Amino acid sequence: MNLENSLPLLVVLSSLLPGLVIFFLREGSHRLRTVLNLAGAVIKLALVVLLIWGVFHEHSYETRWTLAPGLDLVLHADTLSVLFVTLSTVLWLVTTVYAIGYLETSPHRSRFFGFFSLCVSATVGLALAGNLFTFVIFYELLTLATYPLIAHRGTPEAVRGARIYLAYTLAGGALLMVGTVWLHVIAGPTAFVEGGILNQMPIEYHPQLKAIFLLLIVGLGVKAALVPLHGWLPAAMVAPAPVSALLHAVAVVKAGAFGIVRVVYDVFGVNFVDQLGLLSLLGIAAAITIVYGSIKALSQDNLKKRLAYSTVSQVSYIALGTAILGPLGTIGGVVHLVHQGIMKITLFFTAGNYAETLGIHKVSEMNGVGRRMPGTTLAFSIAALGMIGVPPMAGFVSKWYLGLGALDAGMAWWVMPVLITSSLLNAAYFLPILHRAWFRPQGPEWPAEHIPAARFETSAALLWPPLLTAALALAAGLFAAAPYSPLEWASLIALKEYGL
Amino acid sequence: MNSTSLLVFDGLLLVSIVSLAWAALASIDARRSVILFMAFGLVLALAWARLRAPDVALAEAAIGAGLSGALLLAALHDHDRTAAGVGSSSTQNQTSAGLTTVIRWSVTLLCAALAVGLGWALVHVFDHPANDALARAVAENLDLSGVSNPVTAVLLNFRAYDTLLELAVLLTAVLGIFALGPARAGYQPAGLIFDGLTRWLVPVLILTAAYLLWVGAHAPGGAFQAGATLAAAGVVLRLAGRHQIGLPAARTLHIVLAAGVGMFLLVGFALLATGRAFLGYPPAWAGSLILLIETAAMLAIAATLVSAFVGGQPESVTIDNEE
Amino acid sequence: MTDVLIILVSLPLAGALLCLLLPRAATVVALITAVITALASGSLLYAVSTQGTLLYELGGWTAGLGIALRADGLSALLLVMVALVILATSFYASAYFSKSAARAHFWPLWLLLWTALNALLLSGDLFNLYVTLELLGLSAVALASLGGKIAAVQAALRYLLVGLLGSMLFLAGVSLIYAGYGSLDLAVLSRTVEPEPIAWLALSLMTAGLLLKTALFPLHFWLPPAHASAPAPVSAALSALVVKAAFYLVLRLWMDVFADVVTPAAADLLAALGATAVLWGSWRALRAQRLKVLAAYSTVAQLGYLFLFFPLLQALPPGPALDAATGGLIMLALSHGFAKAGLFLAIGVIQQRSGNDSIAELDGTAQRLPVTTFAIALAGVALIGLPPSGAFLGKWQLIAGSFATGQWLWIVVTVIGSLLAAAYTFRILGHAFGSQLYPSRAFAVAREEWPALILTATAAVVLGLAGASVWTLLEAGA
Amino acid sequence: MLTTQLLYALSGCVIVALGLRSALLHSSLLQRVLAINVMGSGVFMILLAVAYRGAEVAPDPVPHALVLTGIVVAVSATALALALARRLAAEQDDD
Repeated sequence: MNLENSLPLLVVLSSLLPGLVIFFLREGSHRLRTVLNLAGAVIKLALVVLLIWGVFHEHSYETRWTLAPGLDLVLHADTLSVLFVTLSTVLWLVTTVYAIGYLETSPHRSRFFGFFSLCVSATVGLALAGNLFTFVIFYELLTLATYPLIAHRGTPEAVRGARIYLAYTLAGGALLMVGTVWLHVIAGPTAFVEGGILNQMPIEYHPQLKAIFLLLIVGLGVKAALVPLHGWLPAAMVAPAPVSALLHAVAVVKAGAFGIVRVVYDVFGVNFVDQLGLLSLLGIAAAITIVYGSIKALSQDNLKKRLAYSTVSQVSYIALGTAILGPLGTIGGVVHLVHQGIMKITLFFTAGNYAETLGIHKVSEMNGVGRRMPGTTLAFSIAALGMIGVPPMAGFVSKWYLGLGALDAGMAWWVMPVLITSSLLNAAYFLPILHRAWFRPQGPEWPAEHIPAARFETSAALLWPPLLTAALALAAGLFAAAPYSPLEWASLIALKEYGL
Repeated sequence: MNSTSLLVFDGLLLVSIVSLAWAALASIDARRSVILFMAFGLVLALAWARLRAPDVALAEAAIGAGLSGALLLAALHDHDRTAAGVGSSSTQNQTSAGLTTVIRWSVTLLCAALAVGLGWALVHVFDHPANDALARAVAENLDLSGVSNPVTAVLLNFRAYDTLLELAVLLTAVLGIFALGPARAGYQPAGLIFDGLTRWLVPVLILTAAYLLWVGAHAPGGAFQAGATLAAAGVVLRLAGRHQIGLPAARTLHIVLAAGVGMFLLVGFALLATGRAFLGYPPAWAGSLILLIETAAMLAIAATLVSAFVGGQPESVTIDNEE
Repeated sequence: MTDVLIILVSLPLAGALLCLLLPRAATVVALITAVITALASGSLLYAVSTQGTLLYELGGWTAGLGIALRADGLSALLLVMVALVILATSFYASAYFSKSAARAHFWPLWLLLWTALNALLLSGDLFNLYVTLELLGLSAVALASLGGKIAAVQAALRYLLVGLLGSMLFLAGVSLIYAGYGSLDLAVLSRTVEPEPIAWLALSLMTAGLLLKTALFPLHFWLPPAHASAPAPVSAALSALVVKAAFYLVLRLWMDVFADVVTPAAADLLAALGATAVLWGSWRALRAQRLKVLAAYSTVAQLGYLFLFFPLLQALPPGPALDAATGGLIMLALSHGFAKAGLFLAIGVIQQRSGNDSIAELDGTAQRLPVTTFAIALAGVALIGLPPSGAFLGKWQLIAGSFATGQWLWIVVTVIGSLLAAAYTFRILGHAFGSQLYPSRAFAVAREEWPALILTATAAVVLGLAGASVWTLLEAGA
Repeated sequence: MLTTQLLYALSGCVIVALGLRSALLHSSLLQRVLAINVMGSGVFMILLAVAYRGAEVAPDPVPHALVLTGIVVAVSATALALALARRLAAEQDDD
C-alpha cells in the first residue's frame, strides 16, 4: 500500500468517512459536525494538491480492485480527472462553509451533511474513474446520494421534485449501463485512454458502436440536461441553495458533461466519433440546448428557475466544445467545465443570500437590493457578466476558444450564430437584473427580512463564499495565461488528447 | 392359482381400486368420500400384498386406511359441530359458470394426457429388462445390515437418513398441530359393552405392536406398522371417552415425541465420536442398534399419531407457558 | 473434515429437540445453536474453497446403495446465505417474540426449518430431496400459521395444499426416474440419464412441482397471502430462503443432472414465465397498499429474474462466459436473499412500532425510525440492482451474456423490471422526508433494528465489494 | 415384460391423473386433501409395480422402503392440514 496505489482512494475516502460518521452524530453536536466537515474538505484539498503536482510530473496514481470476472473498480488520476477533481474539491470546501451558515437552524442537519459528503465522494470517484464500469458505479451512487438532498425539506413539492429527478436520472443510468455492458461485450474492458481505444474496431462493428454511442450520450445527457432530457433540473430547484449550487456547478450536471467528454475523447476518440458521423449530431444537440435554455430563462421571474435554465444552456457549451473537432474547441469546452462551475456556484450562493436575508425569490422583488446587499450583489454582477462573456471575465475566455475552434474546424458557419445568439440572450436575461439591483429605487420593504444588517449585510458564512468564488471567476479570466490556470491545464489536456 | 385366474383377480382388484378412488373423489357428501377413501386404502393393501410388498400392505392398512381414516372422521365430527369446516369451500373467488366448465375440461384433458404420457413412458421402460443393480447391492450387503428383512435393512440402515428426516417430518407436523391450539373436547364415556371391549382390545393391540416391532428385523413389520398399531390403541381409548388416552403429561409427552429423532441422533453422534460415519453401524451391533432406534421410533410415531387424532395436547396436558 | 456436512443437518435438528424439551431456555438454546451452525457453514465454505466439491457417504455405504451428501460452490454459498439470514433473523425473533406465547412453538419449528434447508442444499439423492422438500414445506406452513390470525391460517392452509401438490408431482417424477434408470443418486444419474421420453416426462413433473413451490408466475397466487400474513421473522425466511430452495433444485436439475435432457424451447418457456413474473410482480408491488404485500409481490418479481436467464445459461458454451453468467445468477439469488430478509425485518419493526404496515400512514414512522428506513433504502438498492449491490454485478454479467448470445428481449425486461423496482422502493422512501418529527440522532439504532440493517447492508454493499469471491468459489467447488 | 407389472403401473397412472384432477378442481378442503392422498397412492402403485419382479423372483426392496416413508409423510401432512382446517373453522365461527 504505497502512495501510487492509495492516493486516489484516499481522495475519495477523505469525504466518505466523515460523511458516514456524521450520520451517527447527535443533531445538537454542531461543532463536531462542522469540524468533521471542514477537516474532510481541507484534507481532500491537500491530497488533491499532491495529486496535481504528481500528475504534472508524470507520476501515475491508480487504485484497482476486482469486483467480478473482467470487472475492475479502477480509480486513476490523469490530467482530465485532476481538472474535475480540483474543481469539485475547491468548490466543495466553499460550499461546505456556505451550507453550515445556511442551515444554521434547520432540522435533520446530520442527515443533510452525511449525504452531502456522500454526494461529493461520488463526484470525486466519478472524476477519478479509470474505466467506464467504475464511472457507471459512481454515476449511480451520485444519483442515490443527491436524492435525499433534493427531498431534504420534506415538503410535498420537495419530495415530488426529488421523485422527478430520480425518474429521469435512473432511466438515464439504466441506458448508460446497458450501453456500457454492450461495449464491454464487443470491445472488452473499456479503460479511459487519451485518444480513445475504439478506432481500431473492425468496420462491421460500426453500426453497433453507433447505437452504443447514442445509448451512452442519452444516458449522460440526462444529467447534463441536454434538451429534451432537462425536465428534472427546474423541478429540482426546490432543494436548499447549497444543494442547488452543488447540483449545478459541481456534482450532477457536471458529471453528465464530464461523462460526455470522457466518452468522446477517451473511449471512442473524437476523430473516430467524427468518422462515425456522430460528432455533428452531438454538436446540434448542444446548440439546440444552448439556445432553448437561454430563451426559457428569459421568461422566468423566479430567480433560481432563471438560473436553472441558464445552467441548461451554459453546460451545453462543454458538449459543444467536445463536438468541435480540433484542440482549440477542446480547450474551450474543457475550460468551460471549470469556468461555468465557478460562475454558476457564485450565482446560486448569491440567490441563496437574497432568499435567506431578505426573502427575495423573484427577479421582480430585487429593486435596489444592490444598496442593501452590496457585497452579494457585486459577486452576482461579476458572475453574471462572466456568463454573458464580457471580457476579461472567465466566460469570455471559454467562448473565445470555442469561436476559434469553430473557425479552425470550419464549423463557424453554424457555431458562431449560436454563440452570438446565446450571448445576446444571456445579456437579455442578466442585465435587467443588474439594472434592477443597482439602479432601481428600493421598494417600501423586503418580502421577509430574516437577518437585519449588522456588521455585514448578512451572516459572514453566507457572504464570504460568493465573494471568494466571484474573485476566482475574475482571476480565471484575468490570469488565464498563468501556469496551473484552468486554461493552461485545459490546453495540456487538449494536447494529450490530440497526441500533439 | 394359474396365471389366467390371477390375471382376472388383478383385473377385478384394479378395477375396484380405480372405481373406489373415482367414487371417493366424485362424491359430494364429505362423509361418504371419507368412507370410500378408507375402503380404497384397504383394497390398496390387498394390491400391495399381491405385488409382494407385505410391509407396505401392513403400513397401508394401519396408517393409510386406518389412522388417516380416523383423522378424517374426527375432522368430519368437527365439521358437523361447526358451521364452516373442512367440508366447506376454501376458494374465495367464485368464477363464472361458463369459465369453470372451460377450466374443468382443460384440466381434465391435461390430466388424461398426463396419464397417457406416464403410461407410454412406463411401457417404454418395461420393454427393457429391469435395472437390478440396486436390488443386487442390497442383497449383497444384507448380511452386514444387521437385519434379514431387506426392507427394514433399507429403511434403517442403507437409507436410514431418509427415515431420520421422515421422523423429523412427523415431529414437525405434531408441533405444528400443537401450535394451533388446544385439543378437541373428548368424547362421552362409552357404554358398558364398548368399555368392556376396550379392556381387552387395548392390551391386544399393544401386544401386536410389540410383536410387529420385534418381527420387523426378519419378517414383514417394523417401527411404523407397530407405531400405528399402538396409536390405534390410543384411538380406541379416546373413543371410549378416556381423556388421558395413555398420553403422559406435557414434558414427558415431548420427550416421547422427540424420542424417535433423538435416538437416531444419539446413535449417529456416538458413531461419529467413535470415528465411524454418521449412522455407520458396526455390523456386529447393527441389529441391536436398529432395534433400539425402532423402539424409540415406534413410541414417537404412536404418540404423534394419537396427538394428531386428539388434535392437540390432551386437555389434562397443557403446554407449560413459562412466564 | 467432511463430517461438517452431516453436522450441518444434525446440529439444528438436535437444537430443535432441545428447544422442545427445555421450553424455558428455548431462546438461549436456539441462539447458541444458530451461532454454532453458522460457524459450521462458514467452515464448510472454507473447506469447499480449498478442497473443491465435498462428498459424505451416510452410514459408510457407497452413494447409490446409501445416501450421499454433496457440497459444491453453489450449495456452499447458499448454505452460508441461509446461515447468515437465519442467524440475524433469530436475534430479531428473540426480540419479536419476547412477549408472545408463540415463542415456545416458534423455536423448535424454526430450527426444523433450518434443518430442512441445509438437508435440501446438501442432499445428493432424489428421493431424499423429496423428504427434505416435505420437511421444508411442513415447517414453513407451521411457522406461517403462528399467531393464528384467520388470514394467516387460511393462507397457511392454501400454502400447505399447494406445497403437497408440488411434492407429489416431484415424487411422481422421482419414481419415473427410478423406473427408468434404477438409481436415485444425482451423480450417478447425471452420467446415465439420456434425452428420452421417460427423462423428459420425469423432469417436467419435477419441475412443475418445484415451480409451484418457488411460485413462478402464474403459480405465484399462493405466495403473497402466505408471506404477507406470517409473523415478520417467518416472512423473512419464507421470502428469502424457502422459495430459493426450490429454485436451487430447479437450477441443480436443469444445469447439472439433466443438462443433456433440457431443450432450448423448455428454457425459453421458463424465461417467458420469468419475464411475466418480473413485470406483473413489480406492477402489483407498485399498487400495493401494505408494506408486507409490496415486499411479497417484489419477491414474485425477483424470482422471475432467476428464471429469466435460463435460456442464456443454455445458449452459452462452457467456458468463462458461462461461468460469469452463472455467477451472476447466483449473485442475484444471494443478493435478493439478504435484501428481502432485511426488508421484512425492517417492515416488522415498523409494524410493531406503529401497529400497522399501511404505506399511506407511513410518514411519522419512517421519520421516527431513520435506521429502519435506511435499511429499507439499502434493500431497495439491492432489489433495483444499483451499485454497489451484488445484484448490480449479477445483472451486469447476465446482461453481458444476453448481448453475447443476442437475447435482447431479456435485457429489455430486466431494465423495465429494475425501473419498476425503483418506483416501488422510492414510493416508500418518499415518506421518510418531512420535518414534523425527528430524533436527536439521525442514526440511533435500537436492538431490533440492527439485524435488518446488517442484512440489507450485506446485500447492498458487502456482496458487491466482495463479489469476486463468489465467482472464484463457484470455480473452486465446480 | 410382465403383464401384472404393466397392469398395476398403468392403473397407477390413472389414479395419479384422477387425484391430480380433483386436487386442481375441487374447492372443498377435505376433498383436496383426499385427492392429494389418492394421487400419492397412485405414485406408490407405480413404484411398487416397478419393484415387482414376478412370482418367483424377490422384488426390489428399495421402492418398498420409499413407499413406506411416503405413506408416513403423507399421513403427517394430512394431519397438519386437518388441524389447520379445524382452527380455521373455529376462527370463522368466532367471526
